[in-house]
Amino acid sequence: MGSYFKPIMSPDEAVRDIPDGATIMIGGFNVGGVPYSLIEALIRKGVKDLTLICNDTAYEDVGHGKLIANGQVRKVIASHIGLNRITQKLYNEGKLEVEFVPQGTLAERIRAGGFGLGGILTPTGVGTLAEEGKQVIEINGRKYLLELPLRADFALIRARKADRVGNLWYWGNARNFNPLMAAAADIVIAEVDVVVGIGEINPNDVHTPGILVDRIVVAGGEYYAT
Amino acid sequence: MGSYFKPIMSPDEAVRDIPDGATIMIGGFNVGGVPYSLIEALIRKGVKDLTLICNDTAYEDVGHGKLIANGQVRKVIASHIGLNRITQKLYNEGKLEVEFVPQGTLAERIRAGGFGLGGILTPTGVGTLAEEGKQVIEINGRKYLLELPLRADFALIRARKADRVGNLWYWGNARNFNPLMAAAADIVIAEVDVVVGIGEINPNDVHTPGILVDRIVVAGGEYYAT
Amino acid sequence: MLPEIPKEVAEIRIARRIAKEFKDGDVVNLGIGIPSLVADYIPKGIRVIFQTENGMLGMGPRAKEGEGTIDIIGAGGVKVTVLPGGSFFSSDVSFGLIRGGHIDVTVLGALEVDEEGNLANWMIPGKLIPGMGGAMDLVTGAKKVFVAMLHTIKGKPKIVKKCSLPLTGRRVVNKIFTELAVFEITKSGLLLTEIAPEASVEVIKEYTEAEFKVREPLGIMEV
Amino acid sequence: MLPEIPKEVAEIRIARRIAKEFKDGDVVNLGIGIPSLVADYIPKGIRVIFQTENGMLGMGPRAKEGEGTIDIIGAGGVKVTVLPGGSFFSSDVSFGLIRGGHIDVTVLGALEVDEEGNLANWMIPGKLIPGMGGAMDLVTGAKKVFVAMLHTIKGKPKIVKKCSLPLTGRRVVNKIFTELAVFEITKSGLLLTEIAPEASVEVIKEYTEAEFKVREPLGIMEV
Repeated sequence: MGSYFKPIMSPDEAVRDIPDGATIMIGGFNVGGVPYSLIEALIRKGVKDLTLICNDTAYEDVGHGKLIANGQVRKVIASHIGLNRITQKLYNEGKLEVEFVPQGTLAERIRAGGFGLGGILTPTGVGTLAEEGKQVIEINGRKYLLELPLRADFALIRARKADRVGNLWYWGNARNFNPLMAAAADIVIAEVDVVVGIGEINPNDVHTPGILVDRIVVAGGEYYAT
Repeated sequence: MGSYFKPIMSPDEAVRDIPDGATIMIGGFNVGGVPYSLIEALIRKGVKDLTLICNDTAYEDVGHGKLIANGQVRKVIASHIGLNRITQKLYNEGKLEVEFVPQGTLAERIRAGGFGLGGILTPTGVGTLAEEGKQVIEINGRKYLLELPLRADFALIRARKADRVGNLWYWGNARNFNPLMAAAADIVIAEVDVVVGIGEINPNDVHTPGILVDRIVVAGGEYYAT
Repeated sequence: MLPEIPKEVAEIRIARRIAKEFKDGDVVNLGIGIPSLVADYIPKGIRVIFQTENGMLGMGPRAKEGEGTIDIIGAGGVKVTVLPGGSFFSSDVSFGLIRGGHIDVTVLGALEVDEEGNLANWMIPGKLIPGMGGAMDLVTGAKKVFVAMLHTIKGKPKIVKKCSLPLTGRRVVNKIFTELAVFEITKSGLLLTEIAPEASVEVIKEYTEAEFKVREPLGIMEV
Repeated sequence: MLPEIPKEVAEIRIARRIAKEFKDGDVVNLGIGIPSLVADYIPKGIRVIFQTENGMLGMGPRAKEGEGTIDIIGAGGVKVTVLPGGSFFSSDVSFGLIRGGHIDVTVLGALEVDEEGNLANWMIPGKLIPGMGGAMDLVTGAKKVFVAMLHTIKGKPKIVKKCSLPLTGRRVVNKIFTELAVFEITKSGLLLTEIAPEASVEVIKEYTEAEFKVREPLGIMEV
């Protein structure tokens, strides 16, 4: 990834090269594990026509839900949009494209994208609308959907701790999609609460190896007040 | 898995119900992460016609390599057998069936078996002998092998620590295949160095959730002298 | 005539009844709505391990007012606690556990369930399309799928001959729990196994569109 | 005539030459044999992160005699150390990193390499079938594949027109390093980029079965 130590940047500096039309993975499930400071920087930057890959679209006034409310997003690939009224509204009006992916399938597709698999076969969604447009493969009499990898230009993720070589450690179920996205994007920007010394994260308990991380941003406290 | 607290057994007690002809996953890579005490119990028990799923067959006088030298094994599914001269000899003489699987593919096949996937597509092995007998699927002009899940009747794995609900924590790269196998067998027996109190393994750093583990065995020190 | 049972009473009755299904050590995933109430009624002495699909085993009670963190939440977004022996993991592991058959029971709400055990609970075309979230994985992978729902909606049966809404899963439901009845879905169709004290087989027939057989002897739900 | 270079000198020369290829922060996986020597010759100021396929990043030097543990070993089974900033993970993650293009360079030995960049290094039919281990994944997934090997075996070329042994991977090799020469595999075939001071292009031609072009100006290997 170019350098042994990872640069620590401000949120604005870290997202500066994200262009209009970029595909961005954003970590999180509901309010947990969302890189709030990086999203605020994207809003300040006003970048447009984004494709978001994320579990859900949070709420219209929370996290990456605000990017949608702000009209910066062209397409969303997610498992759930039900809590963000504006996502639902724009989708119903045909102003936002939404690709629904079952949550477990979304996790596997991102993992496949990051880990060099050409796809995975899942029984999830067989015989439902999730089957539409997909190859069905039968193995030993059971049907599976062939699901293809997902990758992004950028991944914005959130962890509790980083060290200077980019190793990450997550806390609670804020971990969710973040470690998967860390492997599946060209540029990975990790927002963390604290940067610790090298060796302070036990090598047995590193959740994301530093070689996957390109930039580190220390979270602004105000976004975590709730 | 039937009970909230997991029973702590002797090695002999833990393997008592493993029948002749069973398919067994055994954790480890070379000398690391091998459940030595459980293997010694299998040797004492004299169970026969086993199918082993393991990364390699260790050495003829070390770990599960001894099961092969002892004539207890009918078939091996592994990525490497080169360090165990008896595996190689029996294989060349047609007395032992060996299915070679690239190591990364072996890991994914076991993970697929444990995690309910019908298979995975990998670019590994395309255009080589590893392609034989497999479905080749082309996606966006690149070829992939469809690799099918592996499961076993029993998994014998090794960790550093367990707690009484079966949570496991591994040390070093002795982790290797052990966490994958923990999900992919009907009965999972974990050999550990120490059983700690519930809560002593940080919930953020549990490497294998206890719900996957059926029996706990405390390792006999003599097998770890090297 | 449909017995009048206040909604809150009905919901608690369903949750309490389902809570009796578990045995010690069961791993259970609860959906939002009525299913989420089940956790409050687990009988003493039974230790159920609750999983949340966002990556936790050993979910404990809600965090106290003013405590808790957004980094430990239930699937509905509520701040919760983790019990000793619990663990956190990423979404691929969480759904690996779900799809891989390592979850004993999932309890889910429903818009419709039918005779074959088909379940519809994720969208109403042209009206409400929240997305399937983790529901399709849960119904596919959990060892048992329990539906927890009110018997009718605006007086109309929710247990139908054939689901009209887009399915969450085909032939996936094992049991249905309402405030009026408990059904099992068997190979030969729907089987009524218990009825509420206020109900009769005739009333259940009136408010259940699907055909069903009646177990002999028929149980009476404890309420 | 093949220049006489003692095996040990040849091996160290190859390792030292390859070690100059890396830049700060590169993630490198070393195979057993000559490749494993590369770690000893990394230039000062360049921090290379070594991965072992059994689940470690940040592999350090061998453990001292009498120290170390079988729980931290290199891919060849030798007890090693972990450097600060290193990490351990399971085999699916390890090969996910490999297959997913997160490893910058893998250095592997070879039985044969050919003009197209095909590599054979895992079996000799009827004679030696150790298995492919992680080699097929490494050649498929690493961003660059370097071959480190002696130029000939018993005087016979190992760089051939077409591999005769079963392949480890097709069109996967980027560079070949021997004690006599460095080749790049380009779209238009093999390109000789450096030769050892003892060698000449004629000697390389004599002991290389494959066709190759010669870069102008041709480099001289530092030895």
